[in-house]
Amino acid sequence: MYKIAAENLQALFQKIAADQDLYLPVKVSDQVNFKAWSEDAEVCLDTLKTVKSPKDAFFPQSENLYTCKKEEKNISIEPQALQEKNFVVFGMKACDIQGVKVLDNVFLSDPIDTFYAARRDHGTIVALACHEPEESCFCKVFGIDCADPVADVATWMIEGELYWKPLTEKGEALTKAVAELLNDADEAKVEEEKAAIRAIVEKLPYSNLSLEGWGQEDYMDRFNSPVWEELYKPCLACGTCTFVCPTCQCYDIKDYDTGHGVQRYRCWDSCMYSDFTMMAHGNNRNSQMQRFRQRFMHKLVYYPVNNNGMFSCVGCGRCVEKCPSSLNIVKVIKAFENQGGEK
Amino acid sequence: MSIETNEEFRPKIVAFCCNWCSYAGADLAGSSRLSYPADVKIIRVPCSCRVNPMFILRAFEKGADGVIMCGCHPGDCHYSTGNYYARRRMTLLFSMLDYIGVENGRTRVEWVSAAEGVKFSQTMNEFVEKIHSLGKNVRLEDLRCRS
Amino acid sequence: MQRIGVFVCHCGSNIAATVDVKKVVELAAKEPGVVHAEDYQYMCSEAGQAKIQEAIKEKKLTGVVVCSCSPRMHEATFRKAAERAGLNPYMVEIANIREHCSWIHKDMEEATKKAVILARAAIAKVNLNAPLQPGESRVTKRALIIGGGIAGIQTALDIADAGYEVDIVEKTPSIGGRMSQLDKTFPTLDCSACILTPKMVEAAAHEKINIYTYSEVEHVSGFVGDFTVDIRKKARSVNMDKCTGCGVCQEKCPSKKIPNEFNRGLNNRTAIYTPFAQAIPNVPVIDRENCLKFKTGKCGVCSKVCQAGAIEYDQQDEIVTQKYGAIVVATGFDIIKLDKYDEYAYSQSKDVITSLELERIMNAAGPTKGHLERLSDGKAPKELVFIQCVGSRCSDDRGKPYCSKICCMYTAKHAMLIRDKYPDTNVTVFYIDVRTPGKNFDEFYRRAVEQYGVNYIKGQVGKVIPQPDGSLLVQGSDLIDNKQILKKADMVVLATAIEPNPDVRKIATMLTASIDTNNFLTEAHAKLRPVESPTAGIFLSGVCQGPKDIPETVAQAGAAAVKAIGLLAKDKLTTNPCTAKSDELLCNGCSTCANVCPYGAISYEDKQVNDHGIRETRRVAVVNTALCQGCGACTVACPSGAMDLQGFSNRQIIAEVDAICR
Amino acid sequence: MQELINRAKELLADGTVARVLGWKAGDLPYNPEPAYFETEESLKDFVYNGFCGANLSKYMIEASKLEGKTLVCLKPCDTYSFNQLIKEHRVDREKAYIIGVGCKGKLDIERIRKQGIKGIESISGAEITDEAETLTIQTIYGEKTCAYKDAMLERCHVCKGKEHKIYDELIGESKDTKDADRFAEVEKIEAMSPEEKFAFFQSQLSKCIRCNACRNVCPACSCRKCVFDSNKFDSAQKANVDSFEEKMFHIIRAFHVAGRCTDCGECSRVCPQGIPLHLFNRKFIKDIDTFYGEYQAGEDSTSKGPLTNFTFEDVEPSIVAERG
Amino acid sequence: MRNEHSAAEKIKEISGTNPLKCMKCGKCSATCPSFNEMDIKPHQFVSYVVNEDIEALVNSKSLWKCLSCFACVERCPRDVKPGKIIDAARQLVVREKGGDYLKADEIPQLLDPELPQQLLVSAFRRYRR
Repeated sequence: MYKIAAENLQALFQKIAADQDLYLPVKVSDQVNFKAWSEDAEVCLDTLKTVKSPKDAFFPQSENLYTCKKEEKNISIEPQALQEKNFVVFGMKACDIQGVKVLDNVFLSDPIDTFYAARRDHGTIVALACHEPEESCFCKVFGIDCADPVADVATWMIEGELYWKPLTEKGEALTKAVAELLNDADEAKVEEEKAAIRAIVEKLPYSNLSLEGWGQEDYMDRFNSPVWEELYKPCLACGTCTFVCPTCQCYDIKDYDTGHGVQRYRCWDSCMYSDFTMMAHGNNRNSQMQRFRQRFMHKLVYYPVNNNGMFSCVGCGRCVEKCPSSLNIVKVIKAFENQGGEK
Repeated sequence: MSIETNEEFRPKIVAFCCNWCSYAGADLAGSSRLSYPADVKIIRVPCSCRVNPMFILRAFEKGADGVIMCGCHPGDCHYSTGNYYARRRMTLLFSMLDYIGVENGRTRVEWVSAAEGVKFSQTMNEFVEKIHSLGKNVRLEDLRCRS
Repeated sequence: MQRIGVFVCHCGSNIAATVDVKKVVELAAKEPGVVHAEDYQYMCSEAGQAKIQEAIKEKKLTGVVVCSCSPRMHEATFRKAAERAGLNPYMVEIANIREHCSWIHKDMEEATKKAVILARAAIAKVNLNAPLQPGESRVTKRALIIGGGIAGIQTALDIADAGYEVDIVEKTPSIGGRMSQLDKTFPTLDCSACILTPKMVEAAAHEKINIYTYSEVEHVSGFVGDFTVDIRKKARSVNMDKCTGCGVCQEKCPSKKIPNEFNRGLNNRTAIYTPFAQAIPNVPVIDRENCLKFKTGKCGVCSKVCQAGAIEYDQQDEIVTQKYGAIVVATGFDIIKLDKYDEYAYSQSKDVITSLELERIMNAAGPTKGHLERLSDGKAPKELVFIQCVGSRCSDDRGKPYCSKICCMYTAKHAMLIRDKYPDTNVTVFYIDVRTPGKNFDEFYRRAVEQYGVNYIKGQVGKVIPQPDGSLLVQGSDLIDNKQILKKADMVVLATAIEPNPDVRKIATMLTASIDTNNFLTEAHAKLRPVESPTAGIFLSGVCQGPKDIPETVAQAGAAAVKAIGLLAKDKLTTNPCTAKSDELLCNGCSTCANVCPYGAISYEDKQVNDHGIRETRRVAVVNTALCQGCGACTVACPSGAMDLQGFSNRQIIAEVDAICR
Repeated sequence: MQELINRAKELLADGTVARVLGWKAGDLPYNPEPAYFETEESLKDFVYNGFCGANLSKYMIEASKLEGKTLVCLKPCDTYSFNQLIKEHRVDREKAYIIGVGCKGKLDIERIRKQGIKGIESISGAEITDEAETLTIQTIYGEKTCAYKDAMLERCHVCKGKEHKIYDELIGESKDTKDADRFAEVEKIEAMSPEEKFAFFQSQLSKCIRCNACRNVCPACSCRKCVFDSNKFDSAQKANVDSFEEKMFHIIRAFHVAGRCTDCGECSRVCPQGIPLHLFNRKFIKDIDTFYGEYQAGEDSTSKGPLTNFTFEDVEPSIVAERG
Repeated sequence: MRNEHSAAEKIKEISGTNPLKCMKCGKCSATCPSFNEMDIKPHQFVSYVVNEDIEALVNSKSLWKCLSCFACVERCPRDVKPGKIIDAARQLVVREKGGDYLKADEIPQLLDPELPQQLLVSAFRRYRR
């Protein structure tokens, strides 16, 4: 266990950024999101939730897959280079780290997504414990301990000092690289902090949400439930929930005509959008109710069924805060809770 | 150095011309051998009111350095009222582009009648000169188009 | 994917001298969709068109791009050629590499580069073209003539003689127009009224011709073959059927001090009046602005003296709505106002007059009963000066940049008539050039000099100064003698520039016919279609299109009539297929498009739609393709992009933009 | 609020309306959601408080297709949107029973959070009947207070007024909340140099995540299929490339609603990245006012919009360059 | 020796006129008050410029006979402005004389209170650089 005073963090970031890219919560025009660090960046480590989750670091909202160059009537293909440079994501929260694990199940199982895999290989995650969890948080429901995040390095911000604990080889390597800035520390303060955090988590309104009836194979009753018909109605069909979510992994592949050829890129898609999974024959979900249901059935049923019970929601609460219509996954879970015996 | 690059800079300029007045005006400039820089490329539209602001943004996105729209003089529209609508649309669009920090010289509307070959050529010469002074459009171009 | 053929025209050396035609062929061939590319000396020639047709058949082309002159020149030619080879004509696009390229650029490399880009844009467009089918519309077999001067009368007679109904709308109380004000005509010196009156009578008597005098066109809607026109018949206050034309009312009318328009205000008329003796119809009107009955409610003399009981003070303006297949504009001209030409002292001296005023003075029915006299003191002038080009050929904002064309000849006429009738009156003409192209015109002018001794001085007058003794001092220059001339004159006549009737602007707007910067109506083609407006179904007769003398006006009137007859002879017209089209699945039914449509071509229907499985009744826009003229205003107004313009679709234009910016 | 519920029950009971469109209490103090109530019993969850900011006019597009009348609760500013939707034939006046509800300014939870208030357990002072000038907020981290005004949505500070432009009946009092100039922010930007303007919008728009919330919530963006969703146009993009895309999207969107936007402020309210999207719309409104005379979209349901209208004397586009 | 071509160009530049627009109507000469004292008449000015015979023009009597009344400028129907042309020719001469014309800072000490103010202004206008 090491520690570093908050006033030395700038030096720490400089040190890290000297030979790799560094992503961390930065405030731009009043909003905090994970961004590449620069000398003049306004770093905000005390922000609990960045607007977007940091999944961009591994699975960017838009990324090029390859470029076709057109010369006369010939077409040549230039593949996109994979991530080669090491990078550090600093300040990820436990829920978001769990989000990356959800993505891992999708992108690192066969067939492996090489773009994602390359980023995972080259990325080091420095986690930050949640000092003051908020009412929209419900990570506890998914067995996540925001007081003790598990990543390459775990850190705690306690009374103006960042406590630093490497947990993996990557973490050790990073620690070594910045060793000159770190001082040794004992764990007592950290344990105190953990206990304090856990005590707050207990008090959070959503912490005792029940997942009973979700994540089960026989889901047709739930699929066919009339509850969806009522639930979806306020939904505006925007993609806010999807794009702020740390686990949503759907993407669309599109071509952009650059005038000299075509860039094939992929970009996040949202199951809330009317052209989601649009195919030549049409769309297999052609009402907003169906698309709405898809989102939650996927997160709470299909995904856990296929991934040993791991839910594809991590309780970060971003959708709770950001939905323009104040809809969210908690309301969905509760709606079925109120349905009583129904699965 | 900067002078050198300036000399090399050949702007891409899109001119939307209505079929009845300004395209004919451009034809007249041609038959009167009134030259203007080859950087200007004309797209024929039936009326200035056919020009969707989206076309103009599209041109900038794809790397145009200037976009000019020509139509019949107010009162002379072949379709009576088309250029009046176009005038309002373009006024608002240009104002918006100015508002978001795009140099306002990159867009222009000029009313050119079928008899105004001289005006057409003069306008194009002026416009190209203006674009030269502004240099390359970097604020609206989609960087992907450079690759 | 289309199979496109690209045909690059040399246009002799018009294109080939500045554009490397072979290079354009080579590079165009590499564009996507292009399966054939060739060049030829003259694509518009029989042989050139044959090449296109051959390629269409052999290479199974689905699209054609011709790189040549302006589409305004030969688009129709190439489309017809393609159609003959079995290709939909709307699959042909033109890249204008002559007017927009070879003619304006000097550098071969630069011009070639641009030509390639223009070709590329046209190819990109054709890639998205779709075959279009023109629709059909009915032709109403009736023509409207706006203006009842010699041009309008002649056109009306010619159309009526061909068997079609014709209506003439004339603003003033009588037909006859400017020609009725003239005394004699050049170069024959025959009496204007003597040749015009029979025409007026013939028109009035013609069973196919209906004349609306004292009437104006109020509103025009519709399109070629099917115009609907509202005509305002202004209240004449005299019953046309009852009036016998006896003229007693005019004799007895107490309001006698109203400037007589027909005599250019040189004398007065009464409030109830016919403009001139031979007026048709010979029915007076009451000028309500000056009539005591209307101004004060008292009087009513005319009603009392009218034996026929024709006076109707309570007449109202009447709107007549009529359908027409063709409209001929014959609105004629007026002379310009001289308030910007103070140097000629027109406003200061009564003895400085315009040529048109001289016509009235010389006319036996005019204010001086045909005697040449000074308006100031009634004395016969001994020294007369004519000044040419007053307001014509001026590039400043005081006058008109064009030559008024008729002044040289009528001045020679005036000079000759005066010298003939008053041999002791000296006549001097200051001129810049004497322009006499026309049959027997130069001979006529030479007669004035050689037989009648008119003194022609090459040089312009700079100033006319009224003298205390009532004479006029004319300061001019004699460019041949290189002298400045000071000449005393008793009367000065100004050859004042003519301009289109000021009402033409309003009328052109109603007709959506274009006019040039001088307010002359624009022809569809300066050389090849001189009597048609670019707006289909609108024809031009007389001076409204450009300065003309009487024979030319009559000739053009006949030509306009023939064009109108050609249209009226058809039962149906094919319509422009480049019309707006609404995608009913995208349409919101918001009416925004209908709000901007100048033709009222968009209506709304509740329609059963199947939107990817969702069946519902929606309010959607429907375009009447017969009314739609294809301006595209609706396409931009439409927020959802449901409205698109066939032949100039969003995607086509965007493809052109992309191709140019590439 | 009780008056509202009682009236809704009456109208449901006597068959005047088939359903009620209002707000349903959320599971946190600040997240009521738009909801339909079809029975008197279900109205127990009905709520109308300071957090009911959502403009329900847009929901009436769908509700107009349903059998029977829908009782809809509209705040004064929402009625402008409703008028505009009538003008565009997107809602059916006959299908709506409009209760104009009073408004004393709507609250923005983001503004409360910006003041460092977190772990919210309860909020008092947000009820519509409360006369409180201050919100009292119980949090896990202790009790906090916040002036009502400081928690208000931006749009309420430039409120168009207390008057409902269309309604069948009115319930509740409204309060003047306007304390700022509607165009002050726009003018501030107009005064910037091109470089500053560009930097400002670049910084704001770089946050855009293309979630389309602004578009989907917008009552003027009522197209069945947006041009940005249609493959018919090459504008269909979901990319987030931080160059031109977002600018293009927002300019075109603002242009599409220009002359139709009532300045209801929903776009700015819902933007997850806090982009002041109203600055685009308000710029157009300001321009329209200066160039073509004052115009308020939604003031009535019949007048011609400024972009479907013209005068011969309209200013030329060169005015933009001339005024510098 | 003056370069005749560049002198002609200079006259066009200073006068801001295009002599090619002249249609030789003679209206300028018609009322010129100095006509009889001029060897080259106003309507001939343009041809000297067009023909680039500036030497003859600047050596003519007319150069100093023009009163700058601008009647010709006002009345010219073609916007050619012979008065401006001759004024420009005059300026050409004045400028070429180099040092022997007044400098602005020498003027105050030369001022005669009797001198009409208008004359001064007109002199400045005519002979300013």
